[in-house]
Amino acid sequence: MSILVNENTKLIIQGITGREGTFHAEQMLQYGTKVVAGVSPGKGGQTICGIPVFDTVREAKEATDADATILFVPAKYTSDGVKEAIDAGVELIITIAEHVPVKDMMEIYHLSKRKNCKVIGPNSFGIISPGKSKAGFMAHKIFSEGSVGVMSRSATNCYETVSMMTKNNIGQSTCIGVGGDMIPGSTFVELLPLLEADPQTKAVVIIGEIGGNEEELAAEYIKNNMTKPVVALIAGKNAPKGKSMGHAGAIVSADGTGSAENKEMLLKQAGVHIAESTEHIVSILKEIM
Amino acid sequence: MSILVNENTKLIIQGITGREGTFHAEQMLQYGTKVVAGVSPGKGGQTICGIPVFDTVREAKEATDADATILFVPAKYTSDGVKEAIDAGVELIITIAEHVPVKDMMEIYHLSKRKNCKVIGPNSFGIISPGKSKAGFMAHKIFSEGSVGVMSRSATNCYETVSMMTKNNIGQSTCIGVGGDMIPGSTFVELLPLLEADPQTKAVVIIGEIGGNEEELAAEYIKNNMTKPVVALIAGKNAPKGKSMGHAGAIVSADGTGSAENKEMLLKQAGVHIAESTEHIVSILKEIM
Amino acid sequence: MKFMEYQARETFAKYNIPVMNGVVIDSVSQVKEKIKDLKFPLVVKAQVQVGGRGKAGGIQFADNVDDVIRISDKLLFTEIKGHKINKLMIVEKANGIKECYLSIILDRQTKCPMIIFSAEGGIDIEETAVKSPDSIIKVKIDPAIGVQGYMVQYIINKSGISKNIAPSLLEVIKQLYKLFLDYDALLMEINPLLICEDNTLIALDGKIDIDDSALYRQPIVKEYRDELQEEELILEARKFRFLYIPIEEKGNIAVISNGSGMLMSSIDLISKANMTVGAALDLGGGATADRIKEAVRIVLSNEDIKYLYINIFGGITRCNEVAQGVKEAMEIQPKGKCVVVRLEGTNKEEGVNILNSSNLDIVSVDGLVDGVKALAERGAV
Amino acid sequence: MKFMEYQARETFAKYNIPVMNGVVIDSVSQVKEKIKDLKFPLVVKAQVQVGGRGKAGGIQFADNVDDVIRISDKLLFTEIKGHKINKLMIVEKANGIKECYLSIILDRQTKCPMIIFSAEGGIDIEETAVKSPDSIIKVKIDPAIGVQGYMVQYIINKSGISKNIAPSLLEVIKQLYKLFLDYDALLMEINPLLICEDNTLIALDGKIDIDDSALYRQPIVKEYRDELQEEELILEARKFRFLYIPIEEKGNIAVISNGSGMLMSSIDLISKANMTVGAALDLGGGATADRIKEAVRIVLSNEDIKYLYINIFGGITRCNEVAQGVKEAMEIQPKGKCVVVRLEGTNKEEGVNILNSSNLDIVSVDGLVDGVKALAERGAV
Repeated sequence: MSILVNENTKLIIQGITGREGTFHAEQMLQYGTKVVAGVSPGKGGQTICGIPVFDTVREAKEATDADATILFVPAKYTSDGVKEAIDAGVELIITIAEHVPVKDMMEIYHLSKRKNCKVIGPNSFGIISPGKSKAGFMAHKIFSEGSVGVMSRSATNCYETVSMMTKNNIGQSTCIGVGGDMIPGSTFVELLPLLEADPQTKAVVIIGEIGGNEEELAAEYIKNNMTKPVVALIAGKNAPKGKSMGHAGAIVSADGTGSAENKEMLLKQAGVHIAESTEHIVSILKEIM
Repeated sequence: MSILVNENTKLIIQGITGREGTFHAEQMLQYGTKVVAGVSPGKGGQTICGIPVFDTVREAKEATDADATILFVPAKYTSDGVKEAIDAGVELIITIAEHVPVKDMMEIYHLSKRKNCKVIGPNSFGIISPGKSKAGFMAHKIFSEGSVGVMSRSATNCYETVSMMTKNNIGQSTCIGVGGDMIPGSTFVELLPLLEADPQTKAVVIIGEIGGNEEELAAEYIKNNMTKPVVALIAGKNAPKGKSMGHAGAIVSADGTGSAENKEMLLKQAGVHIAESTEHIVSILKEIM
Repeated sequence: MKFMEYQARETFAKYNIPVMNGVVIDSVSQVKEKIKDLKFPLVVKAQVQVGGRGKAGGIQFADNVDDVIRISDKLLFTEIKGHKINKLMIVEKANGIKECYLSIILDRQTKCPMIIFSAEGGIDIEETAVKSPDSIIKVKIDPAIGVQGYMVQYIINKSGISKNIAPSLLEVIKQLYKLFLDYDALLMEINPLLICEDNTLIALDGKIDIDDSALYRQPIVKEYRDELQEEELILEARKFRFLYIPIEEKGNIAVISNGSGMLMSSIDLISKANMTVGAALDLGGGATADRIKEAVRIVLSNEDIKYLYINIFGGITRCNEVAQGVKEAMEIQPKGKCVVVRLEGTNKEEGVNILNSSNLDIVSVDGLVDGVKALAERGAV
Repeated sequence: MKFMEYQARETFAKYNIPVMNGVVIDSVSQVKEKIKDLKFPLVVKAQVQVGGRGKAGGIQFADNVDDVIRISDKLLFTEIKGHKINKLMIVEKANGIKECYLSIILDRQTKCPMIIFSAEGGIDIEETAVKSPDSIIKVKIDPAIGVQGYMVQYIINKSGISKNIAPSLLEVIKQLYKLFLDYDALLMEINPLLICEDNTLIALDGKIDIDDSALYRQPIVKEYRDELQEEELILEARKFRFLYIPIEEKGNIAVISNGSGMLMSSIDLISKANMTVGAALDLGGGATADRIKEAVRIVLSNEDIKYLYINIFGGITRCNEVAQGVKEAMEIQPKGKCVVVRLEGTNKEEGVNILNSSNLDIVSVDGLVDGVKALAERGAV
């Protein structure tokens, strides 16, 4: 099974004619992803790696009946591109750019909820369901198919964790980069129900960070609804208060909102296994699985 | 039963301290409506006809747990007042003012759909469930309790019809003024499911007009979903094209969109009884009930 | 409220939508001074709000100052289809390679603004919508999304016009949308929209229609309204917050009612009985004696109107007040006009008595349909 | 990016939010000329971005020109808590009856802007939020609703401040919200907001924080940023699109990584092992030899840093490139600095060989935790 993307997912790549877009189109095709269309305004009619290119998402969707799109476009065009995809009725939109203005994401967040589509990112490495499909720029070699669902606000911490999991023969059902920004299109609590319902997934790893209240909301959901075991890591315990650590979202307010202590406490109360480091995640998984 | 308002509906009156607000507060109380609160900015703490007045809808709702509100405020303050009610979480909002700018209604329409509340009006006489409750300024004497649900874009045509119905011993379950504007908060098609589901309602009267596509959408819904008989009148057959007849919404485009002919044709195809005049509505009802 | 062409041009220019250089004159004596900075050839355009202006000679070309004076002299203060020409707009003649159609309307189906584009400009869009709907491209603007580049890309692909105009078309649509919102518009139309050789765009003519309900917050539009040539009776009625609507030119029946719905029902019934309504007046709220009196006066000051049907249905209207108003209005009317009155409401009997006791040509009827019959009996056609 | 006080004042004034008359000086010689139109008494305020400025003598009152000159001379170019005073703002002293707190923040929970108000002004709002949360009133602004009168009515009722300021408070909040949106702000704070006897309001001090990701479309804010006194290493790092973050003053370990998450994990592990991180640098994407070399140079130019932990984990990063960059950077470094490198990615072995073959103080480790151990072994604290 897996969630969000699988071997049947028909993917559009927005910005396919750019350097990154073309490179990762090839990577994704090689991994087995069904990339059905590319979009690049003014470049419709071309083909890239055998993928037909359209001028607009609407035309790409009409021609291919795609159900997901990934944007390889710079931050300043991300808002346009995501709105275009929402407007065209694409159900799953993955946006990877760093430094998307938070006002743009505020607009997109509310728009996507109203239109019932799922936005993943920005500042996300994408989504991979190992062995089936990937929509993202992650180095897929470190992933392996299995039964642990992984969600992470950080790409590097996720890679570190997954790489160790794979070395220890613990595979993944689906790994999702929710992104490190202040307003992510989708948060842990919106993805947990999918992982809970996915028969392939037997356990869940949450790699959280300081800042925001995504882990707090996840804790509440887990307490009331999750039957599968959950392991969580909160990065940034020793980050200085009030300073952004690179991830715009990883910032603790001066009043303590978003602190690692609070997040860990609530997760622990919800029965979640708290990991002290990425290595610790793997040792916990070994124990409980 | 009846729909939207009944003997248990707890109503707020926004603009209760105005001349119209106060007058109709008294009228509604006399009719038996549970008017639980009034709202008038800066005048909180007063009482009008025994009704406590609050400064904001939020406070009124918190204090009384009201589930509906009616606005007796001028057109230029309608947008503010409706948004306030939506923001305060009131589920049913009735707005009667004429000449509300269509841009304001465009905003309100989309906002209300997103927040899952129902806006009736503007340019509406309100809602009455005869014998139970009224939220509006209609002269309630001409109404009588019974089993016909009535929806009308025009107040005067509705009065004319209802008055004849009452004289002929045909009572009403609920009468709703959807209003004569270009963008009404709720249209026929959104109210039909409620009437279809209401056990008290045995037949439905739709008093439509030229302009827009509310009757067309109603026809489609009726065709596929309604089991109860429906009678419809389309006013404005002989109105000049491209000219507003007073109701901002009652205007046929130069390309013929919104014409009475098209509306009547589609309604007829949906099995609706087409009335030629308000009198004819009553004679049809006499036959079919 | 619909703008005159020169008002639309001025409005577009304010929002940086390119228009041709030009001036507006309302007297031939202004021509020389006003056009001195304009480059020939020029186009002289009669400012009237009526279709088919070109065919009627309302648009003419001029190669020199004498031409302009001659044309202006010929056009000014004459009429096109009954519309008096009080102003002329004189603009430089444009050079372009293609004319398109562009508008933003309020779409009642989606409750959103909608871009409408056609690669065929200068057309009657409503006619085209019926004849060849495929040539018209529609793009909904979700207010939460606004105008975005991909919409223009879509328009270009579907219409087959040159990709090179994408940047300028996006700019024009963005500005037109801004105008649409800022001005509380129902319609912002550029037709024709000229594509020039350098891929720039020029708005050659435009229609703007503003939501009347929003005029209170549109002071500029209110000023524009004062420049329009509206029928005197419409203006007179507006002073009392009445809505006066001319219906058919030959009709000799007028209808007064206290609601738009009832007005339409009355007209429908009269038409069904093969009589013709010439005008209608909506009283709005508050059917008091004074207001009724003014309404009757205004409607009957139209000499074509011989019959008046007053149909007042209001649960709380006091019928004696209404009757009194009708009576007083008719007392000062010249002979030859007949009034049929249908009253429903409080003190109905008293009201009917007032009407019946007058020795004027006033007929009191009971019910909407009876009133229509009475009109026919009295000889209305 | 956080504004200086004088920048916030200027910004408020642009949006018609009332502020006190005043000027900004950066030299005592400017005082006489600049303050000539101001009315005494005046307030001289040191422009530094640090809390507790008042207690440290950074805000002083002046009754005449001599006072101003004396105070300016005393303050200019001195330091408050390590922050150099390069500018002074001199404003007229305000007279009011009450100080309040007002801000609009981006609320991460509701994903909406939120109005925060307290009848107690001049406070540290975060401290108040912990101590007496009830005194803080929060009103969410749904972007589709905007700022409406009823929100202000609610604030007035809940806070108990005078109803008479409702119109001016609504105006200030509307303008502050406009500023919030126009400037891509994360925070727009007026504190204190002074209520005057005539029910007008004055912004006495303000904090503005702008979303760094939106600076590309905020040219004015970018100009403001150039006026800030930022640490030299932050500025130097920014040139290469690195993010340099000072962590703890006494720390002698620095961390370099190619992602914020890994950076935080590294700091957490080092701290857990009772060592102290002084600075961190996020490389962002593209860990090439050249970029690594610059990053190492920048971090080690901080004299307090004796140990550097480089932790690069990237599936497609070429480790030999990274190793080469580290080696080249260390070759030109003075002695006494130790670098621990953890590499993961393509050509890992080659990279490790490059590191091991150098005779510099470079330790190659395998895995995140091993690196932390190596730091401890090398004597980092």
